[in-house]
Amino acid sequence: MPTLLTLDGTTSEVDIIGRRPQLNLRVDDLHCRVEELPSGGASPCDITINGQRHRVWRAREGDRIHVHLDGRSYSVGYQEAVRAAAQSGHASNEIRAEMPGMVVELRAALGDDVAAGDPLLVIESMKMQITVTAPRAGVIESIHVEPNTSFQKGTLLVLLRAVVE
Amino acid sequence: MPTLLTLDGTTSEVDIIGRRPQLNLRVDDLHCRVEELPSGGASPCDITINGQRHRVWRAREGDRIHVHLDGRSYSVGYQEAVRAAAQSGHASNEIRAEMPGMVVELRAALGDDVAAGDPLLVIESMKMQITVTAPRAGVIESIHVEPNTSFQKGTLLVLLRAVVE
Amino acid sequence: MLKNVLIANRGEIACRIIRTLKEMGIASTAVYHFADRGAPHVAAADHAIELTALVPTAAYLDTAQLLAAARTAGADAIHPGYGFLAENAVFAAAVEAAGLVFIGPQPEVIRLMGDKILAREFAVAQGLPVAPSCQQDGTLAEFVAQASAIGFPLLIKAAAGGGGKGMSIVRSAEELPARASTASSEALRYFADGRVYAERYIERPRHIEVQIFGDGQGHVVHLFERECSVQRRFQKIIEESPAPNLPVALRDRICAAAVQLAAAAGYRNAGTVEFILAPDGEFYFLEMNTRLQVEHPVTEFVTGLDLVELQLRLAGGEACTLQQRDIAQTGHAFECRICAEQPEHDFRPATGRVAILEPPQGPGVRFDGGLRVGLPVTAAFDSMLAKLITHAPTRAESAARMRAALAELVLLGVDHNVDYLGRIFAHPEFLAGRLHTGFVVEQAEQLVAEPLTPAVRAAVLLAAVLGTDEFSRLAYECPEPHASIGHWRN
Amino acid sequence: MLKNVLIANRGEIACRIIRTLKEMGIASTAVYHFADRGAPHVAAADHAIELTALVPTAAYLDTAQLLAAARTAGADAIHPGYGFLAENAVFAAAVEAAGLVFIGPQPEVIRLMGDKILAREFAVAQGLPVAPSCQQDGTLAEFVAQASAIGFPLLIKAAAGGGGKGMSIVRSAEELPARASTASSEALRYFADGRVYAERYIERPRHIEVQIFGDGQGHVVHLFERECSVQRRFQKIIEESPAPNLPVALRDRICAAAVQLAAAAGYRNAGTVEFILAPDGEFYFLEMNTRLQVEHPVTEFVTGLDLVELQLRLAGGEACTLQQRDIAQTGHAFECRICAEQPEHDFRPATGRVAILEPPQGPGVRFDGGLRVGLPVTAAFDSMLAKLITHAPTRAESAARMRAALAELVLLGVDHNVDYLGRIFAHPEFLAGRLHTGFVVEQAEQLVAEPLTPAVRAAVLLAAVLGTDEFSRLAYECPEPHASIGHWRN
Repeated sequence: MPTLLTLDGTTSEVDIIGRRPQLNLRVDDLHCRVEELPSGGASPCDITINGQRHRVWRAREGDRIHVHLDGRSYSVGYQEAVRAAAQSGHASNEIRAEMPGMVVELRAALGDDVAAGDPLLVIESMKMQITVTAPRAGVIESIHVEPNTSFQKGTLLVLLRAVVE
Repeated sequence: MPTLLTLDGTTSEVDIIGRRPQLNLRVDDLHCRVEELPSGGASPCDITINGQRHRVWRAREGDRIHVHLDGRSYSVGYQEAVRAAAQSGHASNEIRAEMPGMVVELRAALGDDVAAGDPLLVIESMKMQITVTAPRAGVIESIHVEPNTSFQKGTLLVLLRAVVE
Repeated sequence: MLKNVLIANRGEIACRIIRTLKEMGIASTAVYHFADRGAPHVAAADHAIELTALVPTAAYLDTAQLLAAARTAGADAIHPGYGFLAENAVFAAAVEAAGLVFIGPQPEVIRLMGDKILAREFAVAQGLPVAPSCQQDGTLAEFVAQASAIGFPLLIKAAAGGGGKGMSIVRSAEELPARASTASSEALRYFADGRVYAERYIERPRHIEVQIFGDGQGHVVHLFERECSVQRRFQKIIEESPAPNLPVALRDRICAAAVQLAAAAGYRNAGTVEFILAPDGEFYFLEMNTRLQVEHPVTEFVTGLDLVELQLRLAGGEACTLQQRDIAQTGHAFECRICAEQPEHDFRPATGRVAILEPPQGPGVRFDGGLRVGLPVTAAFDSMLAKLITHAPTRAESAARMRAALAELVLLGVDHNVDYLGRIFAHPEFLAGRLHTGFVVEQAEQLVAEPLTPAVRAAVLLAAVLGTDEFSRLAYECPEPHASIGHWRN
Repeated sequence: MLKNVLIANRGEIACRIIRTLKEMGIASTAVYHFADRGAPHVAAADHAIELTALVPTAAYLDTAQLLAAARTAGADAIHPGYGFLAENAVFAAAVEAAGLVFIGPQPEVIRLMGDKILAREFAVAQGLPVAPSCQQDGTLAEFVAQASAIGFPLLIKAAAGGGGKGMSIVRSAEELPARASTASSEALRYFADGRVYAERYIERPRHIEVQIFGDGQGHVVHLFERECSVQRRFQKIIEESPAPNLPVALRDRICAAAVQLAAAAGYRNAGTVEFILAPDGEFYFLEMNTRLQVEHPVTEFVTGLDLVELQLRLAGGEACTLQQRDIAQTGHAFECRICAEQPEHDFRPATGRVAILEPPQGPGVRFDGGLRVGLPVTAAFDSMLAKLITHAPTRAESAARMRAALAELVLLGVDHNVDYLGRIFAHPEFLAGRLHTGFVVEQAEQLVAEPLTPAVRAAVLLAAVLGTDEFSRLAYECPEPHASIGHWRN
């Protein structure tokens, strides 16, 4: 069974094709011959893929793997994260707070038709104002916060109802 | 039973006197009230002893604990090391190589009477010449290396015989 | 000479100040909220005193507790850093009333420069150019009428504010009433002062500021200019000195204006006079920041001076012997602000925990951070994590050095803008020094990351998945003879 | 412009060179022995090629393998760093014969300066002052007679040597024959050339050297002097620029002599002319090092130039546009060599494994290392691990900065000289700039660590033991209610 990973919003499959004489993996349609130079266990390490050497640091934090490769940083979602995302895809009626903050202003009202990207409310977090937008089209089913009140990470802010097509 | 630690060639005892309301320890004759500020597990951490705060990094390597405290570095020998040292105290007739190298010159001959600190041989290691000296008074019982030959760490270089008093 | 300085701040600037205190042999006292108990500034200081507050930032704003901590530690001076109480005249006065040295300007100078309207009037009185403007002194409706008379586009902002809060650009008379009303309510919320202020908006303006230092007796020198035009959400992210493509004669006029203003105010300690430079070469006084600036390291690199040392010497009672002729501007310095944010999502702040940190090193590279592995990055504080500063003989070499240093910096565990900054340093307009404060917005499309090639995407995914125990077990602990795969795992 | 440079070296200097290559957009190729496979220079380079040899150092000395690696990587130039093959004329010639650029001087100039006797004759011909001396050109007995005629004290050394190998001071005629014999046999062993050489030994001499840069066409500039008098076992451990208490007129004469010598040799690329300065102000040519010097960062700090960049530009075919009038010496820089050794045991080399590494940061601080956590420090290579460099407006401020930076540097896992260096930077004679090459030996007693107070000793022991699982279990996992001790362990 391939392992699922997400990067930049897209999910890829990684599968093991063979282990000898070299590790052979498949990333979606790309065949990869992999050599990993021992690094004494810790980051950084050297990974050679199809003859191309890469210098890699990595740190796992729950279902995210932070990777620094060849001078750039990436954040990769791992299996469990993919499953969670798949589930929350069904439940994306719920717009929840990604971090603690305060409500500055509501930009949508009960019953409003909204398109994906439409502003729903403005929050303030870490001294910055952020506009929370609709993840997809729908109708505002309920609003669970008021201006000038604070909320915790994960708080339900707005509930959408899918538009019947 | 107190724990034994060596630093700068001297051994000290550390013992637990009490654990509440604060950790109380004894280092030789010195009574120490200890508070350790949580640091998320890793170095550095803050340790307050009798009201004096110290910033500490530490790394253990076998029976040595490397400590960086208030801007200086120390190397502390731990329990097992102390025991080993006590044993080798009996066996200090054997002068062994502390690191790999090459013999440059012998400075003592079979049967020589030597005092503590007398040169026994000159070795070269890491591009530097080092004079190996007698750890205590004795008579050269045997010499196990020759000039211009190399040796590994731990090789027996010279065997001393205790002077009969 | 001061004996013990309490730093009423946290993060990178607290660490920065402690460094110079150590060099000068002055004891340092840190303060911290419980949420910061594992932070580097606490460990770096000689003494550390916990302040209690429900909200972490409130601890660093609590004058009574700060003064009590200074007494407990036996501090003889307080350095406010930047932000928090650094430009609070009431705090500065309270510090002095408690018999301590406030490391900054006189309270009345802070008060003067802290009020945009008073400061502007003061600048006009000193002959400094200011942009046409008007301030609200009656009803909002009267303000709207006056502002319309200046002409459009207009910049509207809070009279008492700073840092881009409540600021907006109005391009026509129609939208003015609504925007003025919004600005006023934001001003009231942020600064407890609803008065607003409008001025002619300069298109494609550059932000040029001058670092000055005064002895409080009227002797003021400048340490040359900084260009801070690269901003996102009205906050600087890249600063440099010298300003590129700025004629020397114009540079000298701007610096002279800054010195003129500061000398007239009898300015004491380090300060910054900010100007807007229009494409036609006209410049206008914007405001004066009465404190050490985030971007002070670029000035330190090009002048070779330690600004915190200058601050501490003056505060310790030494005469300021620094003469203008002794100060030279050598080479070119850049600063990047490393922030916990997602540039691809409108610079939304990010949170996390520092998992790996490898600061860049080498000639002409400086990294000012307040980070350590394991440190949580929360929404409780500002999103700026560290600053990366480079210096080299020419702007092109300094930019190349910054690009290499950004690539060398490894910071994992929280999303940040390091790659984004790297893209700015590869942008031809940036490299040509054609800057204005709208640069980031104007060039937004050019600054988006190129889509990953399939090979790079595969490399990233494989690097990630091979770092997990689960997958590496699948990959390496296979039923084949152990010897044949042993070398994979060392 | 070069496209790909192979670095025939390892450790900090390989990392240093790679950094500038990255800034200039030139590809880098590292070489390594298996023992170095996890070393930072391997990871930092764009390409890395393993060289095979039984003894690790031999890999970096293997001309055939290095040239083959350059071919494999498609390198168009080789940078030798310092040490290894950097001053090997045969290697330089082989590189050029292979159609590659050797980043250094012409092979014949390396050969000339590599022979102490020829170099001295060349210097005399250019009018440079040299110390009275004689060289062995007949039997050892004839040499002893000639050397005695110079008068004592005498310095005896290998004609072909460098780095203090086979060097000794002879104070009387009686001890001369035996010491000459020892020196000759050491010379034979180290340099395969038993000829020895004697010169008048200058009491309390200072080691002053001049950084020069030439274009190979006779155009030579100097980048001012460095003082390298603080040495242990004839090896520099602290370098600085400018040299303290050196009159400007004398400094200018020394720099002019260096330029004169290098120009006469048609010197190409970076080089260093070393002088002995006697207490009476007379100076004597010592030798010329035809390569980048370990201590080049102090010159980079005071001049603001990147020496590796200058080397690479010239090697890439750019004209050297650097003029003497463009080069200024600003502020004061120090360098400390961080070595794996035990200063309290006659600087005996130490081995171990890097367990914790926290380089110092902040304004005016540079750390050039080739270290990472987990890296073994073995007897296979030189004991120098890294270099710490500071810069500030004055010598006193730069010394204070170095003292603070040495205290901030955390390096655990191998014994080193960081604390010892810190004691030198607290020594009144050192701070007064009264230096000579015997400083470390003369002040040995003052440079021993103070005995620990019982409180500090206890703190170190407790810090150590509380860091062990065994003891912390004893201390914290006691039968008392968990809640009462919970806060100890977070």
